[in-house]
Amino acid sequence: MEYVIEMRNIRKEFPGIVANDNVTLQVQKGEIHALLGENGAGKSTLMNVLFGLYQPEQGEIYIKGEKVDITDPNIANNLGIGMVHQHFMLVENFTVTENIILGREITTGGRIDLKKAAKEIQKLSDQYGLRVDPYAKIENISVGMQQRVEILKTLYRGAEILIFDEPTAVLTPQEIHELMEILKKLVAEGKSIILITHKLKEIMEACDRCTVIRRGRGIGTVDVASSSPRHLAEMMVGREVNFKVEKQPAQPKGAVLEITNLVVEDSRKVPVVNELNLQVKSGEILGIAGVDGNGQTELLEAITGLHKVKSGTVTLNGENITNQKPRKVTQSGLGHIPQDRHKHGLVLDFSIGTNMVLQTYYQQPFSKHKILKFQTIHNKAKALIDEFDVRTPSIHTPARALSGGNQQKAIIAREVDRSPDFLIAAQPTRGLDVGAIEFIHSKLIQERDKGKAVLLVSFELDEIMHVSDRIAVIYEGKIVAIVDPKETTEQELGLLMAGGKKDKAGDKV
Amino acid sequence: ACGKDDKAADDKKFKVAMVTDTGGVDDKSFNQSAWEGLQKFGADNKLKSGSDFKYLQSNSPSDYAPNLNKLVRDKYDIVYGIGFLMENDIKKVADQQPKGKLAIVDTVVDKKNVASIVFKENEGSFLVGLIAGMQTKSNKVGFVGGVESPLIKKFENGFKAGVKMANPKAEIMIQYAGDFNKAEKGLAIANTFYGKGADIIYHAAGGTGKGIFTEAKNRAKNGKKVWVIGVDRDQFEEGQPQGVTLTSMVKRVDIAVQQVSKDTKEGHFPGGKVVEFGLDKDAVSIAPHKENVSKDALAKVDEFKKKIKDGELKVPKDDKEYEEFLKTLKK
Amino acid sequence: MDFLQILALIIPAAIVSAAPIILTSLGGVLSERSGVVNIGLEGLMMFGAFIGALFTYYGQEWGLGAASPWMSFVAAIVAGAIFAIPHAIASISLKADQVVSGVALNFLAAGLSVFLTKKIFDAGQTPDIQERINKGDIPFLSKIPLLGDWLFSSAYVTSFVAVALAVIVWFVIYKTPFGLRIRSVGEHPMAAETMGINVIKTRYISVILGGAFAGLGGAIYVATISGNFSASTISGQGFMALAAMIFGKWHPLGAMGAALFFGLAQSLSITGEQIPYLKEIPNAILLVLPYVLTILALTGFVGRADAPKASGKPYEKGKR
Amino acid sequence: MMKGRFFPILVPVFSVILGLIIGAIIMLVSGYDPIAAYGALVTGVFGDSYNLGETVRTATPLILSGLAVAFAFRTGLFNIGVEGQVLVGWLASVYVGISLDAPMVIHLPLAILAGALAGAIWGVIPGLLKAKFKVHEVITTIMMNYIALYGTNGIIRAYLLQPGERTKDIKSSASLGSAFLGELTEGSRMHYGLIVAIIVAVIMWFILWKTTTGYELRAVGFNQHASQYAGINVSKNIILAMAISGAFAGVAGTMEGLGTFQYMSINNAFTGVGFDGIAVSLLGANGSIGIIVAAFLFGGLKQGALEMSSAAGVPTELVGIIIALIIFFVACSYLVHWLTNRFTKGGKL
Ligand SMILES: Nc1ncnc2c1ncn2[C@@H]1O[C@H](COP(=O)(O)OP(=O)(O)OP(=O)(O)O)[C@@H](O)[C@H]1O
Ligand SMILES: Nc1ncnc2c1ncn2[C@@H]1O[C@H](COP(=O)(O)OP(=O)(O)OP(=O)(O)O)[C@@H](O)[C@H]1O
Ligand SMILES: [Mg+2]
Ligand SMILES: [Mg+2]
Repeated sequence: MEYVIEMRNIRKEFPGIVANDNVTLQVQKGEIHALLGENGAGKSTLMNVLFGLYQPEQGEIYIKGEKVDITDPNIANNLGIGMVHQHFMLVENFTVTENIILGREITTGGRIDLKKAAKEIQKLSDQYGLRVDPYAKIENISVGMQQRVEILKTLYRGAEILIFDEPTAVLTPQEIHELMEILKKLVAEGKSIILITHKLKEIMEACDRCTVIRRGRGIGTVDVASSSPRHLAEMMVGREVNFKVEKQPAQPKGAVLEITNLVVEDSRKVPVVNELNLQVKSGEILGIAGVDGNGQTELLEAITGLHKVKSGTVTLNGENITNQKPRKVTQSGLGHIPQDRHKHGLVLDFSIGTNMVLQTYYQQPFSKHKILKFQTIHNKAKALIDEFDVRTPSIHTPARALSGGNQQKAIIAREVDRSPDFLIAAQPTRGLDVGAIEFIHSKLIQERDKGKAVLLVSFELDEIMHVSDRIAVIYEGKIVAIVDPKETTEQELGLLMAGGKKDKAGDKV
Repeated sequence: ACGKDDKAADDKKFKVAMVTDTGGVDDKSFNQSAWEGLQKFGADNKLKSGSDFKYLQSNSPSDYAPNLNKLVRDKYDIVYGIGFLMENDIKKVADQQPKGKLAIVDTVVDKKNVASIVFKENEGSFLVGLIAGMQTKSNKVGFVGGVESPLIKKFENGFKAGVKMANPKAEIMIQYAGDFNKAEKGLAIANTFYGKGADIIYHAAGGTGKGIFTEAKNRAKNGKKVWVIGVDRDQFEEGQPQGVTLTSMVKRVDIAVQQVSKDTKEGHFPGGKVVEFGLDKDAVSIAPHKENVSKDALAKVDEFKKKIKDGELKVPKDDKEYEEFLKTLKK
Repeated sequence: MDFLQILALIIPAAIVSAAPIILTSLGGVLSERSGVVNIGLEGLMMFGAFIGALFTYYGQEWGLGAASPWMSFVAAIVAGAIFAIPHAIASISLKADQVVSGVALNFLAAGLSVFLTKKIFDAGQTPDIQERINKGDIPFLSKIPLLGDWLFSSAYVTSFVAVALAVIVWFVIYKTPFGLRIRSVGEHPMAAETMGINVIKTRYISVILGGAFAGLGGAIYVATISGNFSASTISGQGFMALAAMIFGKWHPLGAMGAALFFGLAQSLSITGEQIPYLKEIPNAILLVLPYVLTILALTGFVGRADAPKASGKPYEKGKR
Repeated sequence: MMKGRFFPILVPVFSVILGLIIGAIIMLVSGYDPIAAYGALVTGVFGDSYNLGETVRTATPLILSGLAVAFAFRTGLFNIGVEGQVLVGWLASVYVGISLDAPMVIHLPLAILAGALAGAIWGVIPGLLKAKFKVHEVITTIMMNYIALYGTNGIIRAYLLQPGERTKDIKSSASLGSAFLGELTEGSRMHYGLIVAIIVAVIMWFILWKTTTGYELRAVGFNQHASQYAGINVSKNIILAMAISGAFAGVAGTMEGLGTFQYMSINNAFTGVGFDGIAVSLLGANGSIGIIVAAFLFGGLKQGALEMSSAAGVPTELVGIIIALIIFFVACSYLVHWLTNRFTKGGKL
């Protein structure tokens, strides 16, 4: 049988690690082929080899039976391979059109013909149902649209084989649903797809076959139809995985956080949080469900002091913290696992040990009379790294060199260890593998059981449903409903999140 | 060993050296002139360049002291510091090396082992001022200085006095660029002066003056008759090919250096004295290229040269003297 | 002097002194737009000035006459381009810190150009060049009332060359595929690479082109203003060009505007001494005026400017 | 692991050697005798105690200007304004040195502090504009340089002028100079400023690496968003960083005012101390010890160059070329990395 892609015995090394060790991947024409593995298993590496960004030390690649040598992405493009990268490859201050035509510009008389290009893009986007605004700048459009731009980029280049590296990690449920439809449409047109995802549900729903990698080695390929999530997870991790979040019923007490009539404006003076009221009680996990762009980010920033409040009040432990400086808010008993771990969570160029005291370096015992006590800091960092199983060669390793999962664990360690009365967890498991997710969920529940209040913001409905004790639905800057997860279905929740209007699938430009 | 050295000293050659400021020996200004004097002296006395007579260039003001020190310790019989900027360093070295003989140009250092060489730039500037006053058609002339200092003030006031002497009605524009090395400023100032109707500009502005020549040449090329008066050396070449150099005020540092070296060699080192060089010694004068200067103006120059030499006329060198000069003029 | 007269004095002078800065800042724009910071503009300009003086001199010797400065421009463009290569190699291929490499370039230019001058002419400066670019009235345009006097009378052709080049660079950067690629490489090289663009090559071309522009800027300074080359001919103009580039927000026309602004502020301060009333202001205050005005302009209405995102960062294939 | 430990030293040493070799080649090609030239260079530095003293004197302000650039770099700022900060520091220290009457224990520290304060103010202005108006510090510091140059000249001319286009000499109670050091070095202008410079180097190391302030400054330099998240006041730290950097530069100015010259003259051009500081700081890898070593290398080369041109007739510009080459090679440490990697990996990459 001829495969549209066949990667045989690929080996790729990085200094000190073998990322791919004798991996074989065979993709049939017209199928959606899943690639599954833990964080750091080598999935992205394998795909980057296929796309010509990395050169393998060993192994061969065949496209439609012909042996090829993909030394740079140009060759991959010419072979009809397109890739939607895990971290988007978009130039932020370019327009959608400019991003798509980059490298294959349409010109009239030496000058880029944006009109003509936009027309062509419109045609493609109509054909596949990939709605984009050709003249919008990337920095102004939603993540979902950015992803559609990425897909259009590959289609514009006439790709027959599309690689999606964790496309759903950053999408809302609605957007994921749309994406799956698009994938199906693409294979119906005869294209072949490789899909990397940590979400077994998606694999079960959309994929035909699945190849599993563990620690750089190929474990095997299975027919999805004849497999189960449990089986896939076991193949991936090498042990049994517990899917059900184990937790006792919550025993909520008094309100720790109280928000009344909160109004927050964005930079254009539009109120994005509008007369919002909310309470989080000690001993409960309150989940916030909502489509991206309904004021979640601004709400969290307003609570934490990173964004100015227009009106209304926020009280924490009875103390008014409205428009207080972040430091003051933190001292009042707030812990914050930020949504963007690279932007807010870590100073990537500091060592991981140093990052462990980012919130406490100025307090005793980590410093005294403004002098840092390194011995204490190191001991603390070591203890946390052990307790939270952060995989790092040493506490002196720059945070940058850790994998995303381990970076996330480090942040959680830091925030949880301070034992704040109120903990914000924003997208805490985005992009993490099932093992890591399991760990983080259990930590959140542990905090709850200690009597802390936890506010969980997530686009993963699964996560919201399983971890929260109560769910608040946010829509257009307001809490529109508070529901009990045990008495609600995902469908009902989805409806509430959409504000009752179905066409509102997160497409704010 | 000492005795031997002393004995050898008699038939040993007389050695001279100088320290330039940051301009270097080819600054087309006083460093170059001084070095030419030293070279002439060397040739006259059959000295070897680079050992018997030489110069050291300073890359920054902090190099003056080590350079002077080095030369004195290398037993040069007289060491010149070129420019008033070295005043303090000369003092210091003179104190440290009481046996060394030093000389400074353009300022006065009151030390027994330092000879001070000064010029009467005001007298030379007076002469070119006369020419400017006579030859201006618009009755407007300009003076551009580099960085303001008493030294440059001598140029300014001598020039102004000359102009007023020859042409009491003439208007004189004055501007200091604040820089000796910003040609674009010179160009902009010249543009302003010529634009306001001046037809002759005298400059004492070093590299900034380059811009003045550039502007003058441009105007000349477009058929406007404008002039520049050069400074320090004959700047006839700078005015070519359009020939915009009217004349130059030449300051003969070379003559001074030769003179002082010769005196020193003959045992008359003018230590502790101020040696003044003016019209009398032909150390300041107008340049040899005279083709652009009118006969009348030349006659006037000769007339006043004599008056100054005879002491009949005292040329002002600072603002106060100039004020007084103007009063005498009115009478 | 009335106001119009003052303008007629200030504006042409501003344009004259702006031309070298415009060109050099365009060089900066090209280089930094591709993601390579260039502190070495001063050095590139200096080397261009040296080559400009040298080749005009030889042009005269070889009997090229009035063509000599133009030939020197070509030579300076080539020399600037070549002189930018070490910076390109260091900061693109060898992943050097771009600021360090630029600083080294400045030292190298200062040392080498004067060293070579001494070697060739046995003097610290080149001879004065006879053949210059000369001011002249631009036919027809100089007849326009007011504007003709301000902009097109007794103006240097090279000033218009500079302005024209600014427009061309703008067109290239914003309207052509090549420009799109330069910008993409300066913003997100990894993205560009996945689109099949050769990041390394694009950056080399941009840096080398940038060197060519700065070299031309230096040569034009010699041909239109200083008339020869010495160690002090280029003293700070390259840094002003760097400032103009940032002031202009890395935009070719912005950089041009900033350079003209500097020129205007400079000539205002110079002419100011000859204007009644302003005359009374102490000289020192007029001298610092251009720089104070620049800071005020930046604070008042220019404000934030973001450098191309990837500028200053060496690109390593496959690095995250 | 040996490679790892010695690498930071390996690169500069390698670079200096390479720079000198290429310098020699240039000399050979252009007809100079490199052996004589380098001989003279060495004599110019170590030949006698006078030269040695002058080398130390040249290096002293460079240590401080290097530290000033480095401090800003460490906090994510590029301070090209050291030159101007040196000038205002110089003037302020001289002013205090002239106008005050006090015993040395008070007068000298006060004069140095005045210089530091003036430099700090000169640094704060760009810092403030950056923090409040997001104006790029590179432009403002360039502009501030010119304002300092013409401004200090204007102030001297208007208020402090003495014959010789300069201020009065400072009183001996404010002087860093010393008869003892002078005698020791045959009358060189070496002064006690070296001690000040070393103290400042220690201070910089201490602030950056041992204090919570340093932690904040570095965090802001690397990631403003994360710093804000952690409750660090970003604006305050940008301003503080520029203030400290400017203060270091101001102290570099006091080395000229209270040490080398003991007065300030009207400057026709920039001193170069600030621009050289950029190179020194980069050469010294922005670290205290590295900067001290680099300043001595720099000072030695500059001082030795005088002798090189005097004794061997080689233009001093050649030293500029060698310095440039050394900086280039240091910048290209990747090359050295690559070579050693290749070597240890047996040619496989
Ligand atoms: N640029 C790189 N430099 C060094 N090592 C790398 C690099 N990229 C990947 N690796 C190594 O290769 C291994 C595989 O990484 P890869 O990104 O392929 O994992 P992954 O399976 O995509 O993980 P995830 O699910 O988190 O995306 C990592 O554990 C890492 O050690
Ligand atoms: N620059 C680098 N140098 C060395 N190792 C690196 C580098 N970048 C990444 N790695 C390695 O790559 C591995 C995986 O990194 P990667 O960023 O793919 O993790 P991830 O879990 O996919 O995170 P994310 O969720 O951010 O995608 C890590 O184990 C890390 O050690
Ligand atoms: Mg991955
Ligand atoms: Mg990942």
